[in-house]
Amino acid sequence: MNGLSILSRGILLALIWWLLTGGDAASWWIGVPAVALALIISIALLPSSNLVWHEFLIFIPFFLLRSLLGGVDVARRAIDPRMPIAPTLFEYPLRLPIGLPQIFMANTVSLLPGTLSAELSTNCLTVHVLDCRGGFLAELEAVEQRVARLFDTSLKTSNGDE
Amino acid sequence: MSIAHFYALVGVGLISLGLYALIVHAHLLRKILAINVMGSGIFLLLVALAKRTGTALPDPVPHAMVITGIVVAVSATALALTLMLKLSAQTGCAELPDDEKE
Amino acid sequence: MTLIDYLTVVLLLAGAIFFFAGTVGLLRFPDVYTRLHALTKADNVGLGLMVVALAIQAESWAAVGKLLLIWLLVMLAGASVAHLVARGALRRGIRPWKQ
Amino acid sequence: MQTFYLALALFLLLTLGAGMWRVLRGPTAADRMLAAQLFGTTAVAVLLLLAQASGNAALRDVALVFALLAAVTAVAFVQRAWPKQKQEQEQPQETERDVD
Amino acid sequence: METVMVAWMFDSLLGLGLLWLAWQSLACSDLFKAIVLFIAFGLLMALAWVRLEAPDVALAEAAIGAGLTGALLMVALAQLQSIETNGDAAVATVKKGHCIRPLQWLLLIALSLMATGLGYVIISFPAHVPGLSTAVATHLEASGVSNPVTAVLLNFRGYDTLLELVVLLLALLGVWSLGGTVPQQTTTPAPLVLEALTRLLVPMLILTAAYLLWVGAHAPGGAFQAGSVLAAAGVLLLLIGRHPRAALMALPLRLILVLGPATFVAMAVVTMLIEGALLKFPPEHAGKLILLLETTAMLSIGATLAALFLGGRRHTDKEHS
Repeated sequence: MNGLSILSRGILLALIWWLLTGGDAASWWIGVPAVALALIISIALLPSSNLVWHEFLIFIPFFLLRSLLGGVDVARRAIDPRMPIAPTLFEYPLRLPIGLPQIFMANTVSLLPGTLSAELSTNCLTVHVLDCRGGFLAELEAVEQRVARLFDTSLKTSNGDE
Repeated sequence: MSIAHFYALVGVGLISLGLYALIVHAHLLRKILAINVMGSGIFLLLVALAKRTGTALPDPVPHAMVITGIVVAVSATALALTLMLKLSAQTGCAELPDDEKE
Repeated sequence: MTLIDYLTVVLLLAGAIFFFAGTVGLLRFPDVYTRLHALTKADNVGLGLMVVALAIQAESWAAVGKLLLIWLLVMLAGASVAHLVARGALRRGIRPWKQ
Repeated sequence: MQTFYLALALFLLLTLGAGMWRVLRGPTAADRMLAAQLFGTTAVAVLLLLAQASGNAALRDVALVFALLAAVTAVAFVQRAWPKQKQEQEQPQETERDVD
Repeated sequence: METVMVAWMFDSLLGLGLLWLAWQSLACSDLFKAIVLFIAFGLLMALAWVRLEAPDVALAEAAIGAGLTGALLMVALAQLQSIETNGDAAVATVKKGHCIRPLQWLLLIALSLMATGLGYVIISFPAHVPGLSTAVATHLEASGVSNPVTAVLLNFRGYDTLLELVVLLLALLGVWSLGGTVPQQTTTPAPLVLEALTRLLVPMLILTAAYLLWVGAHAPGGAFQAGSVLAAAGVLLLLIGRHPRAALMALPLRLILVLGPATFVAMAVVTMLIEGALLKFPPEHAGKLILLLETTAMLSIGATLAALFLGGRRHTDKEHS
């Protein structure tokens, strides 16, 4: 883990401390040791990942919009008297590198319209799809692209569609 | 009736429910739940009665007692669960032996 | 009531509708997987709208940040728990409902 | 405004009550657990509303603790308490009745 | 006026919901269902504390009720079921309630008499009593903190808290003396998503615990709440199969466990010698001394609760392997 990513993680934790305490300057007597301890534990627990921070600025609005649509979509189906759902299981071959990118993808997918990740095994994400008639595959591919950019990796080309 | 009285009555209800279940049920896990419900009822009674200060802040002394009470209750529950598991591992049954039948 | 207040009211009501829809889905949907869809997504959006509604009323930036942090944590926990429950259900051979 | 916040909190409490039906009904252990999850999220929303209604910022901390620990019970369930391949076969019957 | 009415509706629904959940939890046939209902009951209790203007209590209930209680009960039930399936169905015959019908009715009558009596006493209580709140308010200045609940816990009635810490320790000793040795772990690896969740949450839980410790001096929070949040971090780590090594379990854990009570006792002795009274702090140093006490108490409470969770698991793990 390099110095820069430790520093940025430390800043993030310090920012959270600031949020929690409402910016009280006197709180840093406890805040500094607490942030340091949390940082040490977090380094021990969580391996470094090359997150591209500025990509978040693009990812967040995309994610918020899609998850809002996800909520609208499922709410509509739940309230509609006919309950238009046609669920199916779908095995999506992941092209992201193993580790945090895949986990991030699995968690993101669960909040997007009509998809719920149900199993994450090596390079394969089993997705429960609420309505198999929709274009969920294009959605999954789009998310994968964006997650790849977020983690500064390229998708493996073994599937031939890159 | 004020809100304090209302919650205090709910507390009494919980105590009675818990006590009844504690006596009636044979299964030990259920007895442990029942004791916890009773405890919650007593805590509710204490905190509700502490609110009768009018407009001022509620009486902090019962609050402090209840906070420690909650933590002590959970550790007592852990001990009781261990005892239950120990008993059922030895007798194959998570119930107390019935005196009348034996 | 100022314009901000109206906005808060609208967003809060919208949030409440999503919570309602989530519960309807929990009650109506046919199997555990579809219910997970309803609960995770609808409640997440419902809470999100409420957080935004309350954030524009908040007294300081730190309070706004704390509200957003709460939402983020619920989102993380919700998505993870949904995955874990769906995974467990698959592994235990609970078959997804098909029409 | 205060009345409105409280009324919304009341409404959320009512949806919680409706969600209890799923806990009682099941049919699988996972369904019951889901309702507990619903309780967690909704309680966070209720706490935030109460915090706004009473002007007591400390209630946000309660909501924060709820949000942080919402997953612990579910994790305990998934990792430890979920019976492995026990007859959770009531599923098809229940679904047939629930459709249409 | 409307606000009061809506508040009353909220409170009635909450109160009745609490009673209903407790009743269902204690009466339903399925034990797992009973536990889920009990967890829901705990979550609603936290809302009741909020309505009763007891946010300190709500924090403690949220930390314990949402995290520890549920995990403890679920794990215990799973172990119980594995014992029962291993040890044949000889149990199934004695499942019925062991109380004879007429006695049950007698009990019901006695309990309703008790409840009516208690209810009558409560109704006849005066609506406004200052209690000890004025006494606390007048001495709050000298306590070293501005949150009255923390002042009561750590200063005015510090001896209570001291004994409470000892009780926690005794409970753990009880569990340990029943539990046997630390087992060899043979758990399957945790799902990746769960690993990631835990790794993200644990630093957050540590920060939050520290925050609750700090904020307890002037707003709701304090050592008990912070300790419970810390314990939740420990429980999460234990649930994904991250066990402390046996070497680490022995001495350092024991030191942390006694750190809180030991500091308290030391402080009690010192104040007795200097100030002439048990846990009577000089006002000018009270704030710092309370912070010291709270920090050690938090660590001990967190470690004790997490160890209680681990301790409950030991003996079945041993049986499994």
